Amino acid sequence: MKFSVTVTLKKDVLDPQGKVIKNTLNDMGIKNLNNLRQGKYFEIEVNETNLTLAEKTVNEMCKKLLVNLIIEDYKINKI
Amino acid sequence: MKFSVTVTLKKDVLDPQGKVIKNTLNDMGIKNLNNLRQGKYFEIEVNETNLTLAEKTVNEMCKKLLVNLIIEDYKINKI
Amino acid sequence: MKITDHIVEKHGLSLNEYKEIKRLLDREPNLLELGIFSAMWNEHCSYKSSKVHLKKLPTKGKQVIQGPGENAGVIDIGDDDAIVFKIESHNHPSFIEPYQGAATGVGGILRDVFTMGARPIALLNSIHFGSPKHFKTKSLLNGVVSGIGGYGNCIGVPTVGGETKFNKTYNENILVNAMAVGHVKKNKIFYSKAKGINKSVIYVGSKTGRDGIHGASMASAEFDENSDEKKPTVQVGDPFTEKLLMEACLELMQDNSIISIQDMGAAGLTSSSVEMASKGGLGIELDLDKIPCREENMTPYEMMLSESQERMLIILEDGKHQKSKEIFDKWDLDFIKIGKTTSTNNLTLKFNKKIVGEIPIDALSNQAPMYNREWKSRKVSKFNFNFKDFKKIKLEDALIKILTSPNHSNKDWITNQYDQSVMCDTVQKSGSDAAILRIHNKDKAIAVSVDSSANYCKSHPFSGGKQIVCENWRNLISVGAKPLAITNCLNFGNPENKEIMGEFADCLEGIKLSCEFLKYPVVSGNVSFYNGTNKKNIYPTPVIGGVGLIRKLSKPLNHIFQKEQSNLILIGKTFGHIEQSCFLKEIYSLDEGLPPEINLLNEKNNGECVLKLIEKKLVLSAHDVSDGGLLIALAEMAMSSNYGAKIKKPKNLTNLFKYFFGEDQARYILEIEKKHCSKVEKILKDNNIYYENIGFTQKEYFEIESELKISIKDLFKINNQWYNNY
Amino acid sequence: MRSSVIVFPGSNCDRDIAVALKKMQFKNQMVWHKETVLPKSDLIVLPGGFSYGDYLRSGAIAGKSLIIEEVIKAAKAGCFILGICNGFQILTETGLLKGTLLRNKNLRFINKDVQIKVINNKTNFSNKYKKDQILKINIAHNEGNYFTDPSHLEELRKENLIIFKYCDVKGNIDESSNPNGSLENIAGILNSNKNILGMMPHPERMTDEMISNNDGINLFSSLLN
Ligand SMILES: Nc1ncnc2c1ncn2[C@@H]1O[C@H](COP(=O)(O)OP(=O)(O)O)[C@@H](O)[C@H]1O
Ligand SMILES: [Mg+2]
Repeated sequence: MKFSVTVTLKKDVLDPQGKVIKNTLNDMGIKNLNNLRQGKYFEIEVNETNLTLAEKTVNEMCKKLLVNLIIEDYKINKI
Repeated sequence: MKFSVTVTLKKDVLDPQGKVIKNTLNDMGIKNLNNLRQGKYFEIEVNETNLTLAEKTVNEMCKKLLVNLIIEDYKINKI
Repeated sequence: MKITDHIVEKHGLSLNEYKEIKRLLDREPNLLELGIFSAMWNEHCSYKSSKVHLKKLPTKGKQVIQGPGENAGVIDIGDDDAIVFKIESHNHPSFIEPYQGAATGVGGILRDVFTMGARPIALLNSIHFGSPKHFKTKSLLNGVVSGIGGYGNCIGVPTVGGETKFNKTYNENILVNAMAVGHVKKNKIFYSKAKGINKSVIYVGSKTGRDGIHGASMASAEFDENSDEKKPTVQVGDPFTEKLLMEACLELMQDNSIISIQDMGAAGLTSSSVEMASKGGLGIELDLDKIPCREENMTPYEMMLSESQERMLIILEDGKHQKSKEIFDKWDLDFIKIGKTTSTNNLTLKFNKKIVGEIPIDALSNQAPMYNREWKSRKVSKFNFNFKDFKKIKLEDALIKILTSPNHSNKDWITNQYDQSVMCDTVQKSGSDAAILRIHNKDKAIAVSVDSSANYCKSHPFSGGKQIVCENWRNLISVGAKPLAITNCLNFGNPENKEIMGEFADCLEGIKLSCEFLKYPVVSGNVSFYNGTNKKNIYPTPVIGGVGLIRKLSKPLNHIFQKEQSNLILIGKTFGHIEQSCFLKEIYSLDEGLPPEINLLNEKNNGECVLKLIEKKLVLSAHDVSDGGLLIALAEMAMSSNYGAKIKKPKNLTNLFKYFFGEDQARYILEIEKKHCSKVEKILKDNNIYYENIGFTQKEYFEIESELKISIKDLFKINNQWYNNY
Repeated sequence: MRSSVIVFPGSNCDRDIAVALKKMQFKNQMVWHKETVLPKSDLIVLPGGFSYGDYLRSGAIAGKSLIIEEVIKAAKAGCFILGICNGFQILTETGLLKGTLLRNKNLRFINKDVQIKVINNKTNFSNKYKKDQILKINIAHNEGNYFTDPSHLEELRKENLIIFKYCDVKGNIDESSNPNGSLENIAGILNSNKNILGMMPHPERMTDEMISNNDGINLFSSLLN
């Protein structure tokens, strides 16, 4: 079973990377850009046919390693 | 209008990060993990009400800066 | 599959070469075998167009432990210490994907050095970009610099020097040359020559993926509009795995388990196994089912031609498997027996229990084609310029214009992205004529520098070739090191073009002469042909990387003024050679005429005498005079220090601009404490050295008598603008 | 004093710190990350480098290694812990120090000598320095941009837990003397118990006049004090 995980910085956490990318895009002449934040993305394949169990495993991975819960939020999607 | 962009490494391109993360999760005792690949994620807000135009702008950003088309693929989603 | 002419050409082989393959095999090759031939016979691996010329280079000397032909050259620096070093190009991959291309270039050259048992202690690079105005240049610069830094910083080897040039000749073909330097104990050097029959062939490092298949052929093919098609061959570097591989290999090298070892560079498993067998006069048999693969369903063809990075091949002594494997287990790396040495003199490939390919090793190596390509020397371009025009500009304006130009701006923007201090032995970082690295736990040091002069080499390849060796030599002398040996990376256009081949032959002739005269042998190197697009070739750009020795390190010497009121002595004669100068290029956009003449006798005398003065501790600071002439050299010394200088105008001056911007060779500026002047002058006279007292250092201002006066703070600001505003 | 330097795969300043500790007469041991017992130590150092290639987040994966459990135990028992550069990042990932280190504001790796000011010299790591002393020290990192939440920042200020701040040659602490975008120019912080120090600059690189200067020496001699 395959899942995607998106990890984003919490709202009040500074995103230096997003900021610089946004400025660069502006400098490159792209208009209308209001805001840009960068995050991480994972594609995870688990060997498990039961959706609940599979999701539980992915959730465990996020909590234990993939996500720094102090500064990041995350979302899991089946794909 | 708000979009998400997910950027993933093309098939067959080495993903050193994904490899190390996967090994670490295995070592931490997480079973059933078949595969893990890391990518990038962006949340982009454009000041544009026309969907086609908005999407066109985001696409331009991807091609010009966000994505390294030589080794990466990308997907745009409205959110 | 039937091999058609089309398939042969797709593999970068000529139909004649294919005929030769059939003759050597006495049959038609299958596709796997054709792929292996194409990898081994391409320019990158076989040096087929360059070999005849390379043979002329001097490669011997009592300091040389290993000359060209191994993974890297090795020189003796006294006691039980040796230095291993080499430079290599990664031009085409870096143009396609600058970050990964440059990063894997660094990774590759590091492997060449630690394969020989040496711990890498320094990285350098020579990077050449197109015009800053060209639309690709900025992102290429960004990508290459962060790729070089990304790899070196992560692995923890300091990047301490290099050169960065811009010239429109590289608009469609940048140059990225990386040099690595390592330290090894003389009795612990490892070579690639296989020995013994039935010995285990061990694969270590990363798994094999579909990266860079046909990368080696790509590096030897000209770019054209279709080069987009070749894109998926880009390799991704993994410096973390390389760090593990390096530590694991160095750990295994502590005892005597390894018979021979070779990294998998261009043409991966193919070239590494063939080279080991060929040097040992043996055969090698590989069981491809055992190759650790990253992707599913990889074919023998893909496995043999993959250029996945961070892999090595080892021939292991009997009875050492278990203990050696434990080391690689500790570092979480694959360690797998994939074959054995044989007495057949063939490369034998098995897959699914069947022999899928079998080629005589000799056919792949010694029988590879060698061409004495036609060449002709370039006609020298005429120089017409009306020197009266000089009157229209001011010395100060010219100085400022040069110091704000991309090629002469301060490079901190680049070097601050490289960890220069890790390993805690960097005595002199980049920014000076040469970097200085202390040998760990000793009080001796080596100096390293890389140099090139594409403009000189373009206008007169022979003089240009002579000049770069001398300039490199001077850079080492200027920090008080005795130059020992060089490595070279020869970046040229299409060798099938007579004039390009002429540039190559003439440059090499020049390099040879200087190396011979200065007793400065070549111990390693790399040739990169086919740099160009659509028949437009780059300027010939040989790059020289030199290593020198500082026997007893005390206070390091550099080009920074140390005191006020010390005397400035110019060593060497100033004739005012202005053709091909940076002055004419930057101010008048002229690049005609001849480069300065090299007088090897003066070069040697001046250099050796300067070194003597430095070793006697009579010199406060020193700088060689090169690109930009006397005025730029003086300004560089002032800008980086807290002192300025006051310079006299020469008495019998023919032309102010020629004097201050002329690029006559074999010159140095020395800062000498007043009390030492008479002693220094006596030594100079005793050694028949031409010199001039040109002025003295002073507080705050950089001054040329009745011509210009600028505060050093302003000079510094001027010189630091360009990169930050680009 | 007995010290232990933890070596992770990808650590690359481990030898450098070992050399400095030896020079300062520490009895030092190198400890591989897969070990499960820690030799008796008065000081544990998490060295600089790129543990696990800095993949995922710098310090994150090292923060999960076997030996870390032991480091946490020792820390709770009052042992001195020094995290330099990547070591600082590991400390924040394990929660031994609060806050996090984000990408440098210019998104580039930065290696250069900078100035830092000793803000608190009444600690076991800084008692040999003068208050407000300005040190010249080398930094080399991609992620040194210290960030934390307002309440923790308040705690850092109140409890005097900020030990070093980036400044200029004259000692001015402002945006132009902030190399990486750190909150309030923070270069190094302590935990509330003051036995754990995390800092981005490399004191071990400043213990040899031939190479640089001696500004890092007093950090080690403070510990011996
Ligand atoms: N890409 C680079 N990487 C590291 N150091 C560099 C690079 N480019 C230039 N430098 C450093 O900048 C200084 C000036 O370079 P250059 O003008 O080529 O010196 P020189 O004329 O003495 O050879 C040298 O110390 C050199 O090492
Ligand atoms: Mg020089």
